[in-house]
Parts: sequence; structure tokens; C-alpha cells
Amino acid sequence: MTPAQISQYAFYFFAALAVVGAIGTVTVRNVVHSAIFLITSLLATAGIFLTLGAQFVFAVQIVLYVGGIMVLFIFVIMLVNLDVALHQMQFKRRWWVAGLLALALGGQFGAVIYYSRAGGVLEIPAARTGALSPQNVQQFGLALFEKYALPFEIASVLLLVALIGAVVMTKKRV
Amino acid sequence: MVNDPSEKKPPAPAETPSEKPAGASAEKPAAAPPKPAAPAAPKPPAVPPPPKEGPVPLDNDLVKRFKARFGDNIREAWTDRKQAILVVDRESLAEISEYSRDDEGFDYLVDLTAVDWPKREKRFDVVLNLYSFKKNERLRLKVFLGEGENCPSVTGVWSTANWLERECFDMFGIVFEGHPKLTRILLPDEWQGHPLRKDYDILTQDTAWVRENLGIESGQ
Amino acid sequence: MSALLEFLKTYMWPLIFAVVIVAVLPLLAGYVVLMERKIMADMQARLGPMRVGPHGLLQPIADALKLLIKEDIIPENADKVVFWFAPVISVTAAMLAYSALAIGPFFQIAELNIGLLFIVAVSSMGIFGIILGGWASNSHYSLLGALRSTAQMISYETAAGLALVGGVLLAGSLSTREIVQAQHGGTWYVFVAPIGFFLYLVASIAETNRAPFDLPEAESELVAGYMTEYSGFRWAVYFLAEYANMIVVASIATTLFLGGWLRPFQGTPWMDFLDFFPPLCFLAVAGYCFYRTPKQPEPIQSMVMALFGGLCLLLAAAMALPFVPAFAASKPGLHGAFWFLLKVSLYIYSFMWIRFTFPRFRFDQLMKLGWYFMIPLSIVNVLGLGVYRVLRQLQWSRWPAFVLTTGGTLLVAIWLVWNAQKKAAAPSSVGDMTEAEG
Amino acid sequence: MVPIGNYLFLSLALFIIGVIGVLTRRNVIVILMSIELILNAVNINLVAFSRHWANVDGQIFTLFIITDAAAEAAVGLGIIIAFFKNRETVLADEMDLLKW
Amino acid sequence: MSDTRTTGFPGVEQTVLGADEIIINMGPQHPSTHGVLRVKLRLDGERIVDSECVIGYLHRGVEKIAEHRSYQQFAPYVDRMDYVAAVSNGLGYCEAVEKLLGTEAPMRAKVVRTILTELQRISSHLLWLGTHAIDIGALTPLFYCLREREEILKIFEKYCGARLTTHAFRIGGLQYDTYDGFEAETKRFCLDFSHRVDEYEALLTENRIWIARTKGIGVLSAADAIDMGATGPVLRGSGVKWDIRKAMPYAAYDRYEFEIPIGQNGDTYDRYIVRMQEMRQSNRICLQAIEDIPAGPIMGKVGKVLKPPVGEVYHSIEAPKGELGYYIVSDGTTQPYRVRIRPPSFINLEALDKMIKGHLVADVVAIIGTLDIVLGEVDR
Repeated sequence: MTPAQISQYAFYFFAALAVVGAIGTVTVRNVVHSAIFLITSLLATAGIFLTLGAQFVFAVQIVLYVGGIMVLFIFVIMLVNLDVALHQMQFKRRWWVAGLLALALGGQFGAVIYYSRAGGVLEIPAARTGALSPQNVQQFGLALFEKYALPFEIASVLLLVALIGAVVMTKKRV
Repeated sequence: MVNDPSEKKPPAPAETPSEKPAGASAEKPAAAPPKPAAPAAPKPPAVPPPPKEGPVPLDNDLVKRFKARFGDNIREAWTDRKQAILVVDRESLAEISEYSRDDEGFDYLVDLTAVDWPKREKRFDVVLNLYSFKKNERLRLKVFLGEGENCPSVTGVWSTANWLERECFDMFGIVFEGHPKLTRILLPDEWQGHPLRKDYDILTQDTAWVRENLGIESGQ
Repeated sequence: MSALLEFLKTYMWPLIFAVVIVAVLPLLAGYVVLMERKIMADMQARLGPMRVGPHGLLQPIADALKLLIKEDIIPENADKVVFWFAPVISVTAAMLAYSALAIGPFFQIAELNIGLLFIVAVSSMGIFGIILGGWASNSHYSLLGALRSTAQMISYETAAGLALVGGVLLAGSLSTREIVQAQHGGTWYVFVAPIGFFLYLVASIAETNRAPFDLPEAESELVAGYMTEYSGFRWAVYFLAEYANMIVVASIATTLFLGGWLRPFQGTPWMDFLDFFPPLCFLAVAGYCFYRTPKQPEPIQSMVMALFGGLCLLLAAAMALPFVPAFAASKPGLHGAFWFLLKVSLYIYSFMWIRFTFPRFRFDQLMKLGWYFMIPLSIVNVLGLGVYRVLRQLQWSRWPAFVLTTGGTLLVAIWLVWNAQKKAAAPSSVGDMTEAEG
Repeated sequence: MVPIGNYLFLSLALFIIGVIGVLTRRNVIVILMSIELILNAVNINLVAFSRHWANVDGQIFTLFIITDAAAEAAVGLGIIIAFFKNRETVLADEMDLLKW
Repeated sequence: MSDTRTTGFPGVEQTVLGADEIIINMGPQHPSTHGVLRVKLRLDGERIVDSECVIGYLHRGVEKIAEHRSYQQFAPYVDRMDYVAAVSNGLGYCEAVEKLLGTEAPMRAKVVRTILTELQRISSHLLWLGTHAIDIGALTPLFYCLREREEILKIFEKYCGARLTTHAFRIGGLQYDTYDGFEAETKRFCLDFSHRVDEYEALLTENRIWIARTKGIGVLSAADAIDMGATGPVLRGSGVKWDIRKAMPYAAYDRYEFEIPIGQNGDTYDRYIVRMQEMRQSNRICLQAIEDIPAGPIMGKVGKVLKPPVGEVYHSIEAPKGELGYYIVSDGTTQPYRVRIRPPSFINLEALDKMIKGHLVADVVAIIGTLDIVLGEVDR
């Protein structure tokens, strides 16, 4: 079993986990369970990042997405946790319309991806090799603070705005 | 500092090594010089045993002031073991309480309780023990209540009375009119009977409740 | 089959280390508990566990057994699956963090490029164990405990993370191994960034939910916080997670600030006699064990005591092994592990010392401390260390650079404290609190 | 080496599930979580192509997307809390007034 | 708030809860309610909107029992009320009955009573300090406190054979004279004790967390304290300089010098300081009293069968918790017609609802601790 094989198996494992988690997220009745499924899905995605050699994104995914955003979600779910909500209808009345629409969209995208395979109509050019080492934190940092310095700053402003917005909205007495 | 208690004591009596509080010794002669009965006087070091125990009629300044204000509503006044006791009318209890707090300075309701005398015409004594920080003096108000008669609540005068009246209701079944929430306090809400009445004892207690809620026989 | 063999061959050492950690960590955590109880007893003028084994040495094992065979109670309206799963999340997160920690230059499961970040990421997942457990119990106390715990851990994770950034800034790497190696021959970062170390100490106490920050499980307020409804083995698993987490944060602090597996005064030749310390230390413990052996009340206790003494002798022999020329190569591995664990224990000891000295904060005070003091100071600390690095690159010598940056950070800290005190001196605390709520 | 198409299909699957969640669920919190799923699908795409082209830019975009998701979650959940305080519900189709 | 749910305290009234409000039930089995107190808290987040004490879990009907016992037979029962300060309870009861009888205990008995009562006050305050500190999260002081309390209990044990429910005094005086070495042991303890108090204060008084947790918490103004009938350290913490030992001296208190420590703000910290100072003052009284215990009889002239004349008496003492009063009505028989006990804990506890409003759950614990209640006395 070579590392390449391992990463292949890992991909299928994580992919299956991610899809199962995602399906659970949208179908389960209890919101907390829904969040748990989402966490599973997000962790599986982090694993996929690992198979892609993106270690830093893997860590960020866990720290921010799982450790931050999802904790926030669960926090809010517990704050607004209503037992009543459990017994209400969970899906909109015409859910099948939405489902069909989404599946149609999926089919369309699927077709595109199918035709983009090697030898397909919309073939994606072959992978470029080299250049990106798996341990790319340094590359990553350099790119982030040189090439993308401005977007980085904008993102920080966005976060600040979101922070203030969240505080203002949840404040008791304005 | 809040207004009244700070001014109530003479400046720092406790700092001086006095044996008696300055307040007590200063106030007592002023309050009732000719009477033997300033309530709860500090014991002199070598006191001869009082000649007679039991009630002694009382008619000092305090009682006079009360009588002047409330007239016949003050039924009786006596001292027992040098402790002043005032029997007041049921109807005027609230006013008398308010008067004794505001004008006579009995700002502290020490205790409120009742005594059951089943053979008497008016069955219950409701007893209020008052204390004045200013005068260092105690006073006991009594109200006679017949069976089924209600007592006016003094919760508006002293907040302490809230629980004390509830306890009294719990133990004697005396209803206090105007009490914000007169429920049982020590016994379970569904309990039958009022334990401190003289006709209540372990044989007549609420065994049904015990059986139902605790699943045991009460053992009597 | 051969593929599997190949796999095992490639990953033999990491697998062995992983098994060792999973097997030893619970035991270690149990003995940390014993150590805590003994230290607590010592500070409180009593003896602590004395019955199970000589000086209570077998107490952790007895406790573990007791907890294992206790009745397993799940509250009636609990969410059973989550209730079952939550403690497992906690302990998994705690154990996973060890995969990137280097206990000695040899003993490490995986050398990760993003080592420290990985540890922080993985241990942040422990929150889910707490919050889901609290929610699944279907009890107000548990839920309040869980919410408190979450808010607290998120707040203090920020401060702890920033304190770590300071250390990483100095080392120039996220890999645990490289961080320690960067301290080799130089000074440990605790002497370069004392404020960063202090910040991490406080934040790590808060993150592991220990007094004076043990709000989530404040027994006098919330009974046992998120663990209220837990009992038996599940409770033991939570407990294990808590102590494993303590060992993790202590290991991080050791790696980043206390020179990891490095011996004190590594670069000073005349201090080399310290190399003899590990075997002598074990020898002394063994000697004490044997000295106490005949004084045990029961023969069986004497036997156990002698056994412990023998174990210590064995360890002493192992520590003395590197002095045999043939095995000289094993020195960094063996002695490294010794020094690492010693530093970890000292760090945990300071945790305990603090726990038994201070009362508990109130929740809003804790949050205030976190957001008004810890986080601003840790940001300033990162700035200061950045300046320090630049100054060093500009060929400043160590002392002026250190005094300048640390002094500056210290001034900010003093200002923050002074400011908070001025605010606290404002009258009417009840009013103050309602104001803070708005 | 897993071919990039597989990553794209995985990403597609997550994306479509997310879309279904957004379109069919009534609970606003679940809708927000479905949006996270969609963003996640995009992330997979970006990182996969980052490796495919041996270029770090895709990963950086991922970082920005995660940042954005954090901001969105903060504001979105803030709105939910504010809404819940006023109406005691978290169902999307009961949010039918502009002001109350 | 268009749609509010109704939940409530069962059987009492329906409480309408706001969106963020929950009701939490503290006790009767809760680590920090000091027994079987139950407090129903209505919380907005963690802030207390409303509260209600539910008591009575330990009700034994002490007052009813009294009506069926002779005066002497009832004396051991009072020890079981405030079981951490049994000696004080006994002193109050014995003095009340003596007053009812019109006799007095001899001086030697009075002095010994004073010493033991003051030791009991120290031990009660020590237990308070330890548990209060634990409530606030400081684990260690408890063990130091118990160490010193142990010394006091040893003195009690040597004196009367019991440690907790001592029944140390008899109506009319004392059953036992002091044992050999009583003076020396008490003196040694007292001399040692002032350093011990320094030790506790070193742990807590200047501790910033302690100050943050207690300053401004559970403020009870002097006017409120009087209105609520609070007594003892709770009243003095609010700045009212009133102590029955000074105001209406009983036992032998008029022989000794001591001060009444008071607080200024009426918060938890002030009550803490007041109790710490009270321990020092009690120690001071003990040291003075132990120097000269007058010689003489230990039992006054009371008969074997007590038949107090018809009448009633109210007598109160300054128990460690506050004013402990006995209102005894006699109908001339050997059994009291009615014994009413004015329990300080019960009435101090009444102030709880007022004190915790607007505070956090964590403060409730601190405030229950600072009231120093004993449920045996609250429920009787």
C-alpha cells in the first residue's frame, strides 16, 4: 500500500462521509442532529483537503469552520431551541418542486463535468506538475500577504462589519 | 450610609469600655422615670429576686401615648417579667403597628407568632414582638382572635412579617387579611390541619398525605 | 497481504507510538488525578488517598475499575445517541492532539508541517463533546454549563492562540520539532516572551476549565455543569478528556516556551552534570520507596511499594543507559522524554497550585477578563514580539531588544489593569452589572 | 492520484444537496447550514483545481470563502436571534412581515 | 412578544415567561444550598428576575414537641435546630426558662457559659467561612477552618462529652464544672487562633478574585435590613451597630470589653469582614473570661421539678447567626404551654429574594453563603 493508494482510499472514504453528512444535514428533523451531520460533512471535507495536500486549508477548515462557525450555530440552536419546532412541519409544502429543480440543475452540472473528462468535449487541460509542494504553508503565506494583501484587508474589514452587525442585531436595548 | 440607623446610636458607644450600652441607660430614665417597668432593662449586677412574678398592670408614658392616640382600641397593658405587653384591638392592629413603627420608633419586628387557648372565648393570641433601636426597648403587642376571625396583615409595615405570618397561618390556620401570598411555608401545600393548635397531635395528623406522597405509613 | 505488510513497515513507528499513547494516556491521566489529590491534600493539611495501595498509589486503578462497572444511567428524555457520543468526541479530540506533539526528538507520531495549528484545530473540537453532552442531557444545569463552557473556550482560545502566535513568530515554524530545535542552544522562549507565557498559562487554565476558571462545572452553582447527568464510565471518559487536555496544553506550553525536550542549560558546558539528573532522580524515588517499604501496615502494601521501587530502579537504569558508550545514541530520546515529562508535570503542578489558592471567577468577570485584558494584551504581545524579531534582525543585541519590547507590553498590561480598576471603583455594582448587560 | 473529475462530482453532490436544503427546509437555521454546505462544495472545487494547476491561489480563495462564511454565519445567526426574540419562531415562511 | 408560553410554579400561580427566560430549580439537593433549601429562580439568561424560597424540608415540629416535654426534657431538642451552634441555642433556652422562673445562674456558671458560647460562635463562623469560601470556589480555607473547629469541638467534647449537639448547659446553671486544664487549653487555643485568622485573611481578604466576587454583591441597605428584620452579622454588615450582647447584656457579657464590628455597604464582602472581626472579638472575650473564672457554685437554686408561675417571657441572645429568641408561655404546669423560637436563619433567609434580584446565578450561591443559614433552624 503506497501513500498514493492510501490517499486514494482516503478520498473515497471522506467523500462518502461528506455526502452522507450532507444528506443528513438537510433531511434530519432535529436541528442539533442536523448540525452534527454538517460537522461530519465539514470534517470529511477537511480530510479531502488533506488528500489534496492543502494542509493549511485543512487546519483552517477545522479551526474556523468546525471550531468556530459550527460552535456558533450550535450555540444559537440551543438559544432558540424550541421543542415546539420539532413537531412542526420540517419541509415546505411544495418541496418536491424544489427538489426537481435542484436535481435538474445537478443533472446539468453533472453533464458538464462528465464532458470535461479527458477526451471529452470540454476537456480540462492536463494537470500541471511540480511547483506546489505538499508542505506549502510558506508559499501560501507569501501569496496571501503579497499578491492578495488587498483582498486580505478587505476580508478583515468584512469581518469587522459582520462583527458589529451581529452585535448590534442581538443587542437587547438599542 | 442610610439615614436612620446611623443616627440612632450615640457616637460610637462600643469603643468605650462601658459595660452598659449608653443608649439604654440614657433612654430608660427619660422614658419612664417613675415606673418599674421599662421593658427588658439591663440587669443590675446584684439584683434581688423580683418580689412577684407574673403580670403587673402597666401605665407608663408609652402606654399613655398609645391610649391617647387609640383610646379604647388599646384594651389592656401589663408587664410580665418586666416586659411590656399591650393588648390591642384586631381592627386597629395595622394602624397601631404603623404608629408604633413611625412615631414610637419600634422599627424592628422581632417576631410574630400566635398562642392557642382553645378553652378561651377568643381562641388565639397573635403576638408581635417589637424592638426599637433608638430606645433599646422591647414591646409586645397582642391581638385576641376568635375562631374564624381574621387578623389584619402587618406586611405593609414590616416586610419581615411576610414569612412570619405565613408560618403562623401554616401552624395555626390564622388568616391574615392583606397578606400578599398567604400559603403554607413549612408544611406541604396540600397538608390538612394546623399543627400548633392544641387540638392537633400526632394521632390526628394528616396520615393520608404521608401515605399518598411518601408511600409510607406515618408510624403512629 | 503484502500491501498490508508494506503499510505496516512504512508506518511502524507512528503506529507503535499511537498505540502507546492511547494505552498510556488514560493511565497517565489517572495518575495526574492522584497527583492532584495528593497535592491538594498537602496544601490543605491532610493526607489524601492512603488506602488503596501504599500512599494511595493504586487509587487511580481502583477508581477506573469502579467507574467501569458502575450502573450506566441515561436520563429518560435525553437524546440517547448524542448522549452516548459526546464524551467520545471530547476524548478523541484530546488524544488526537498528541499525534503532532513531539515528546523527545524521537518519540513523535507524525511530524506535521502545520503541527501547532493542527493541535489547536483538533483540540478546539473538544468543545463539541462538551456542548453536545450538555444539550443531550436535557437538563438546565447541563445546558447552562455547556453554553458557559462554549463561550469561555471560544473566548480564551483566541487569547491562547495569539499567545502561541508569539512563540511561533520567534521560532519561525509551526512544526513542533522545529520549534524546539529553534530553542536549542539559544534561550527558551519563556525568557524571551514571559508575557506570552503568562498569557498562555492563564488562557490554558481557562481552556481546560480549571479553577479559578472552572465555571462550566462550578459545583456550587451548576452542580457539575455539562457533566451533571453523566455517571459511570461516560463520566470517566469526560474526566479523562479533561485531564488529557491538561496534558496537551502543558505539552504545548513546554514545547513552545519551555524548550520541549531540551535539558536546562543545554548550551552551557559546565552545566553538563545535569545529564546525571534523570537517573539520580529515579534512584532517589526508588530509594524512598524502599525506605518506606517495611513501614507499610500490610504485607501486600509493602510488596506494592517494593514493586514501585523496583519500577523506579528500572527507569533509573534506563536513564543511565546512555552513559554506556554502546547506547550513547539513545540519550536524546530517553533523556528528552524525561525532561519533557518533567516540564509538563511542573506546568500541571502550577495549575494545581493556582486551583487551590484562588476562588472562582464569576462568569461575566471571566468574560471581562478574557475580552478586556487577555485578548488586547495578547495582541500587543504579538506586536511586541514582532518588533523584537525585527530588532534582532537589525543586529540589536538581545537585552536591549528584550527590555524594550517586553517593557512596552508590560506597560500596556499595567495600563489595562489600572483602567479596569478605575472602572471597578465606580460605585453601585448592581447598576454596573445591568449596565454591562445592555 | 484521484482524477479531478471525482473531486468535481463530489463537489457537485454536496452543492446539490445544499441547494435542496435551502429550497425545501423551513427552519432558517437549517437553511443557513445548507448554505454552508454549498460554500463547502465550492471550497472543494477550488482546492482541487489549486492542486491541478499547481497553484496556491485556489487555496487562498478558500480562505476568503471561509472568512466570508464566518461573517455570514455571524450576521445570519444574529438576525435569527433577533427574529426569534420578536416572534419566537425560526421558520422561514413565518417571516412574512417587513416590520413588526 | 406576541406569543408567550405559560409555564409555572405548580399549584401556585401561572408565571408568564418571556422568550429568554427559564425557570431553574436550585435544591433541595444542590451542593451549595447548605442543606435542603430549595430556591426557584426565574432567569433571564443567567440573571435572576424572580425567585422564591421553598423551605420546610427539614421541618420536625420542634415547637410542638416542646408542648409535650417538661422544661428540662426539651433542652436537648434546641441543640438540633442550629446544629452548628448548639451551645448558643442551649444558652438562649436556659436563660429564657431561668427568666421565666425568676432565678439566675451563679456567676461562675455565667462565665463558663460565656466562654463556651463564644467558642461556639467562633466554630460556627469557621464553618461558615469554609463553606462560603467553597461556594465561591476557594477550596482550601475549608480545611484550615475545620482544623481549628476541631480544636473547639475537642474542648466541648472534654467538657460535656458531645461535640455537635452538646446540651452543655442546664436550667439554672451548669451540669458539669470545668475539667482540669480547661483554662489552659482554651487559652492556648485562643492565643493560637488570632494567628489563624490572619492566615485565612491572607488567603482571602486581599484576594482580587474574592473581592470581585463579594464586593457589591447582595447589597442590603441598613433601612432594608431593619425592615426585613435581619439580625446578627447580616444587620451589622449593613452598618447598624447593634448587638444584643451590648444592647441588653446577658450571661456575663457586661464584664468584658469587646467591640461590635460593622460594615459600610451591606454587601457580601462587608459581612465577610464583619464575621472575621467577630471571630477576633470572640477570641478576645474568651481570653478575658478565661483569665478569671470566679469561684463558686455552678448551679443556682432550682428544684428538680420546674413549675414556673403563670406568665410569659421573651428572651433573646446574640447567636452566631443573629437574634435567637425564645418566647415561652407558662400555664403553671411542668410543661411549657407554648414555646416559640425566633430563628435568626429563618428571618435572615427572608431577605434572600430581595438580595439576589438582578444578580447572576453564581451570586445566588455567594449570597446564600453570606446569609449563613442553617436549615435545621429555618425549618425547625
